Amino acid sequence: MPHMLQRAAVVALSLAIGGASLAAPAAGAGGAIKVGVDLELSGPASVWGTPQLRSIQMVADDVNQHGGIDGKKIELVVLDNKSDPTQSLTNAKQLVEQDHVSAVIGGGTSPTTMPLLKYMESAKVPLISDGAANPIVTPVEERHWVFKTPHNDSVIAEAVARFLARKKLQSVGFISVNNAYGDSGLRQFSATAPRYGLKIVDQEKFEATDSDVTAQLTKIRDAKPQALVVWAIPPGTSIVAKDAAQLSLPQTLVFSQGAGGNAFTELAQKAANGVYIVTTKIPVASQLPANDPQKKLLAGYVKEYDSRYHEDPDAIAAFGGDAMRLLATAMKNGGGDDPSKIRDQLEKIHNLVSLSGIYNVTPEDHQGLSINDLVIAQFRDGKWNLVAGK
Amino acid sequence: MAGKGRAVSAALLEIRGARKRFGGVVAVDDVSFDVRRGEFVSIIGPNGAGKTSVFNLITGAYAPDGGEIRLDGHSLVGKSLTAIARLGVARTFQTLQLFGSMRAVDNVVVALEARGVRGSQAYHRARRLLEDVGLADRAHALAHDLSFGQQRMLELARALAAEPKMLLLDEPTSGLSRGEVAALVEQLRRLRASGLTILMIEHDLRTVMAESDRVVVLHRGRTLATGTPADVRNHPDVVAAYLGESLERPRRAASAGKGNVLLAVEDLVTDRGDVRALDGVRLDVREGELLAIVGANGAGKSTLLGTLAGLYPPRSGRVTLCGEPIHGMPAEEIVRRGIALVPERRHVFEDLTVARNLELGAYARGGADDAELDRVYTLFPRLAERARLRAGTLSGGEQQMLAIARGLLAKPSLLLLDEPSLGLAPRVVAEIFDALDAVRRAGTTIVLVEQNALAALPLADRFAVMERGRITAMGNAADLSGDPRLAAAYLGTEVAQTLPTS
Amino acid sequence: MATVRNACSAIAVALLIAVPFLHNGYLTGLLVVVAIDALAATGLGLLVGAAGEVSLAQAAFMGIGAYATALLAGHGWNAWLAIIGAGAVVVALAAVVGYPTLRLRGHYLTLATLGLGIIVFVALNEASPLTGGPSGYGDYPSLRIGALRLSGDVPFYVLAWLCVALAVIGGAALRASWRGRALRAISASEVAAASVGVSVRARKLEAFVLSAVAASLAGSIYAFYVGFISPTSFGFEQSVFLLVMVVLGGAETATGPVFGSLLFVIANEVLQALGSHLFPSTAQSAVAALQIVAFGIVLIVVMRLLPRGVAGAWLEKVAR
Amino acid sequence: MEQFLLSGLAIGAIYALVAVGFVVIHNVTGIINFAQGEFAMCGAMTAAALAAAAVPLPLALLAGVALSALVGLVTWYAALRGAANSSLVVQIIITIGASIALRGIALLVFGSSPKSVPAFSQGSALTLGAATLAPQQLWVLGIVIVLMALLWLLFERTRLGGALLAAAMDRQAARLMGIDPLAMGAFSFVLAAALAGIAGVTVAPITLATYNMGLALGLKGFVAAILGGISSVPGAVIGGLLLGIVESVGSGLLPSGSKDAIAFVVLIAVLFARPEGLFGHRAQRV
Repeated sequence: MPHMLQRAAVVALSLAIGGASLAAPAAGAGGAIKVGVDLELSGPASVWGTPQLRSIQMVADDVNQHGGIDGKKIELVVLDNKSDPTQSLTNAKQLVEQDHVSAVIGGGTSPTTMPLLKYMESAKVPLISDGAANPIVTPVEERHWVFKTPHNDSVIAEAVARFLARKKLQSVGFISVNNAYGDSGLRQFSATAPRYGLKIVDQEKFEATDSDVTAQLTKIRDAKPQALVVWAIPPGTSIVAKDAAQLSLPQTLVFSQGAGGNAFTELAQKAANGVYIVTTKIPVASQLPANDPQKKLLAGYVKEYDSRYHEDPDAIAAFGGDAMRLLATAMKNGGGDDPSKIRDQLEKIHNLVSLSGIYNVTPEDHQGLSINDLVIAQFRDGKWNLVAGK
Repeated sequence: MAGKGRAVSAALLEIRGARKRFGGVVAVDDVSFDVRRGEFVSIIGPNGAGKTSVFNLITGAYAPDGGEIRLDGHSLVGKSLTAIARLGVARTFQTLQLFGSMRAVDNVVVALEARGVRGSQAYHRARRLLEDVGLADRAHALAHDLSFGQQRMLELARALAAEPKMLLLDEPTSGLSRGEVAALVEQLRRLRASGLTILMIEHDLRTVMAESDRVVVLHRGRTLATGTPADVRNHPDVVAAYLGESLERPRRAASAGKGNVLLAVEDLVTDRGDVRALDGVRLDVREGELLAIVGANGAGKSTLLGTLAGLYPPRSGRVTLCGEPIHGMPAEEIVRRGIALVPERRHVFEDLTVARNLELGAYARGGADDAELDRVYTLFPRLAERARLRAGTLSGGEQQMLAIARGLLAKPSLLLLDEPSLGLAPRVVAEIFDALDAVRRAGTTIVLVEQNALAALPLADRFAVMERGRITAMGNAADLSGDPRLAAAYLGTEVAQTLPTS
Repeated sequence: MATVRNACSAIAVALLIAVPFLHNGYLTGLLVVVAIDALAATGLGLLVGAAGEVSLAQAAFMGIGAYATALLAGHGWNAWLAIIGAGAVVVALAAVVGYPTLRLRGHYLTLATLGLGIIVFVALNEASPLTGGPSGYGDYPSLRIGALRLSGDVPFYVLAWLCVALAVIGGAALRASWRGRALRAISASEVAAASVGVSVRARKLEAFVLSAVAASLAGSIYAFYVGFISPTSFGFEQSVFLLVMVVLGGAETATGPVFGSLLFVIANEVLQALGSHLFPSTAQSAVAALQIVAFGIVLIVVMRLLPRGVAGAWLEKVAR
Repeated sequence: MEQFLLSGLAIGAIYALVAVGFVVIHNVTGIINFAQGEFAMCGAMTAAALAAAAVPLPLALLAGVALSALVGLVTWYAALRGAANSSLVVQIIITIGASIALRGIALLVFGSSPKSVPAFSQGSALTLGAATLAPQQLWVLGIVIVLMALLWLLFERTRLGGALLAAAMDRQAARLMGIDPLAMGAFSFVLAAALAGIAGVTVAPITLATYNMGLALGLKGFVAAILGGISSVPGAVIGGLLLGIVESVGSGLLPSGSKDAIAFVVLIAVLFARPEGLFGHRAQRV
């Protein structure tokens, strides 16, 4: 009887330690610099996590092919957080305390990032998140070690509002996916709209798993808005576009960049004709004016992404690459593999031309993009077309 | 008037016109009787008479549709099981309801603790109760590891732990060995001496007649008679209810012993749960004969048929059909070998039409052609009229006819029938048995398990008596039918031994 | 039996006390997560094992516990009082909800608890002014003993496993008490139990409330340990996983669910570690998928081989 | 209002298909199969992948449904056939394991990005009074009606259907007729999986197919099935339609975020009023 228990104990322990020792290989071959990646490779948010990982991989390979960091190669340690906040925290700990990584990229969304914040502060390892919500980097004095690559939702909201105001559309309907992304969008947009004289006449939500939103859209239609703002992620965005077309809602539909590329355009097809999206330049890379500083970089990126993964990269995926690029730059600029040096260098990044825009990180702003990095595109003839002017 | 008044005042339990129906089925239809303080009353009656339903009405498991039930003058109607239990009614169950995964002693302790007896005191008393029923040494065994007999005693102990005013026993002796029955009877006598009021449902009429102060006879949900054992035994209706009316039918020359062996059963042993239901059955069935198997409830008749049909895997023994071993084969295979069972309580597919039930009868051989269907329809004209109705809407008799017809459509070489007359009116029984006669004449071999012996035996070539899992006697039906000792076989006093054996 | 349970819980606790001295924040943290799940699962185990009821609302009670604690603490309550307050809230809620719900049987009860879980989940999302909605809520102080602020893994490791130990011992005691016997009687045969005078609904309600309290406590610890809570952590899937842990470990003993959670989380994590270090980073998307497949298969195999769960299996061994 | 009713009907029809699968499997085997939604997912993903590979749509759809049926059969043999005597909750956990594994396989094979299935037909939305229905929604309704008719034929007119019903109604009597319960179990899984697969491929053009779409579908199907009394096919259908309509109307008249809660509030209210489900009559087997 007792030896039974001992066996149980031993099994449990060896399992635990087994997991641990596995997770602690000899510090990177050839003294490589280890970068931890904690992303949504499964679960609802894997729509974003998987392409982000691809983008990270591409940039890392690019850096390594061009001599790496002072000869040292970047080695990625990737963990799947299953779109679960708790798993995300466990992953961060494994990356920091098992693999002794020099920095962590992740999570790919706000809910998987928020639980990491306090921990990263105490672990004193820099974190670059692909989550959009403002609180990830504000208040900055409590986010000493945390950075993020996507625009704050407040900035996107600003751009949307500005665009609507310019088109002289005052009454607006708002529909968002009922998760952290949609929620953050809703907060920021309702805060911004009044400043541009916009009136939100109706505001609806739908579940990420919903297969039909006609009920919500019918309510919005009855509120007779001139424009509809959609803050959601695939596949929801496409469903909204289709149902909106079916219910013949106001033609001015504006999507946040979460709408995504392929999935959206694939399904929406005709239904999406004429809708607008506020996004970084990725989807319209080919149409950028020759003098655009990002044009060359983006052209190359889109081309390679296509050849590697046989689909077009969308705006969301690029934030992963940006995170990797920011890190590589900070490392090159003297950060090396020392977490605190990397952190200090991150705060000094200036005019870094990257995928989602031009990053200017400062001690006051751990995000680094500006509203000028956003463009408005309209969907016509099966692709996004740059709308001239801001 | 005055007499009635006295009876009421002395009565611990009064039931007046209790009624309960389930959908179309009337389980209890106007039952009335009293049980006086300290009295030992037995409820008897053929299967389906509504005996257990009456218990469920008393204990609150069912809410009566009508009538009044009083304990000590307080109405029990609408009270919960728990409440009624706390008013002092305790019961045992026909199909055991023990807390199987708990130790024997804990089964009893639960009952004590429910009344606020706690801790070591509860265990002390529980052990005492287990001693009383002779389970002292099994106190720490898990309930489901006990033998069937022990489990029955454990249920009794658990019921007694509630220190009831009134104890309800549902077939306490069924499945018990002779020795166990004797021990139980001893126990009951002691309880009775201690002044406990007891109401018992029991098939073993020997016990009933010997132990009861009064007997209540139920038949088709009604009180048929109440009185002393003696009154009841000689009550013509009671005899009729048990044996059924003898049906006028020309005695046919017994073809017993002729024909060669179709089915041979050797030392068949089958366990049902913890009960040894068949304990070494030897039997053979000859081609073209009708063998009637009679015997009290719990004797193992249905288990025998079930085992032959492959529903219950035998523990040991051999069964051969036309010389080929079939024991251990699953039912779905055996029906293809040519044995069809018409199960007790019909088991027709109630949500399907009569016609589809019949089609399914021929499922094993890939369906029936119209000629075959016509044949059963001519055998049971009522089915033809109702072919498009849901089987569930048929009367009991019609359902029985359907079940038999369904069995016949399997084109069996051997047809097994389990209690075809169960709870049916004599006229219907006659109709069914005429049909069986025709079937048998047409050359199908039949084994018939039947309570209604007077109806069955004129039909039978041979009979077998089953007791406690064994065949205790076999003989030619001719020597037996109309024999007064048969009545004795059902209403008490040993008979099997005195019968001529083949 | 009781001695087996206690011995086994003792060893389990000892084993888990040992680990932080590996000085490994990751493992310690992992075991804090195990402890939190184990706590909720232990409660559910009481319901499943003793009362024979399957509930899919356990994560919801965890969520209510977590949010109530965080909100009370966030509005100036002493953190420890907040934990107690949350417990009180959950008791009240479980009692009110349980009373009508426990009338249902089998699948219908399961469905009702499932619905309850989803209603709570939606409520947490919709009450955003209060709960921060889907974006979650992190604006509350951390747990402190006097001036000492509890942060990092080890203090929570100790706190969480203490609670688990208490829950297990309490659970074992309850199972061994007259209440426990009554519950097992009910799950064996409700009719028989009632007809010997056991008050069925009262006992069931007790079990339901107690299991909810365990979940609430787990939620409270989670809230302070992670320092940020969002509804996604307390959804339908979490309830299902808790149920899996209970059955995996075996619901018959008070310690079963603890082993279940240990097995569940560790297996998950080992697969994770294996995948990420045996395969190149380029293959990680595929590896993540493989992990899921492997996990599902492990689940099926264990359940097929040990239908009584891990603890149940060695109880059988012990019995022989 | 009409709009809410119509949209609800279209979605409810899908729930109904999944729910019928639950009922068929439960009646024949007594198992509550939480992998039901995953069956639908397999069909949808396969169809989507094939359609993307320029396989003619009808062919892709058929292949999807066929694969679902196959997956159902494999699940039965690999995971559940031998577990007939396990306790209810263990069986449930086994089906959960199966659903997790299936989800993983789908993620491995198809990846995480949503896939689209072309609508079965083009053409503009149909307008009924204040309400409009997309062509695909009409397809959904049409297909469900046809399937219900086919199911009716199967159960009422065919020998196999009769055997299935018999096994569901009275296992023992069925065996006496020569019907093998295990074979019927296998058939029930195939049938249920095929129905789920049809639900999957039919809804995919509206919703896109993702590897984790099964969870939500299965959940709704389960709810609908129990709402309908878990043992009645018509009950499951009505349960599904009801659930769809309640959801749709709920999100139409009340804050749409609380849609799912509304559905369950109604549902629990129903359970309290009718503890045996809307159409439950036969006692469930446990």
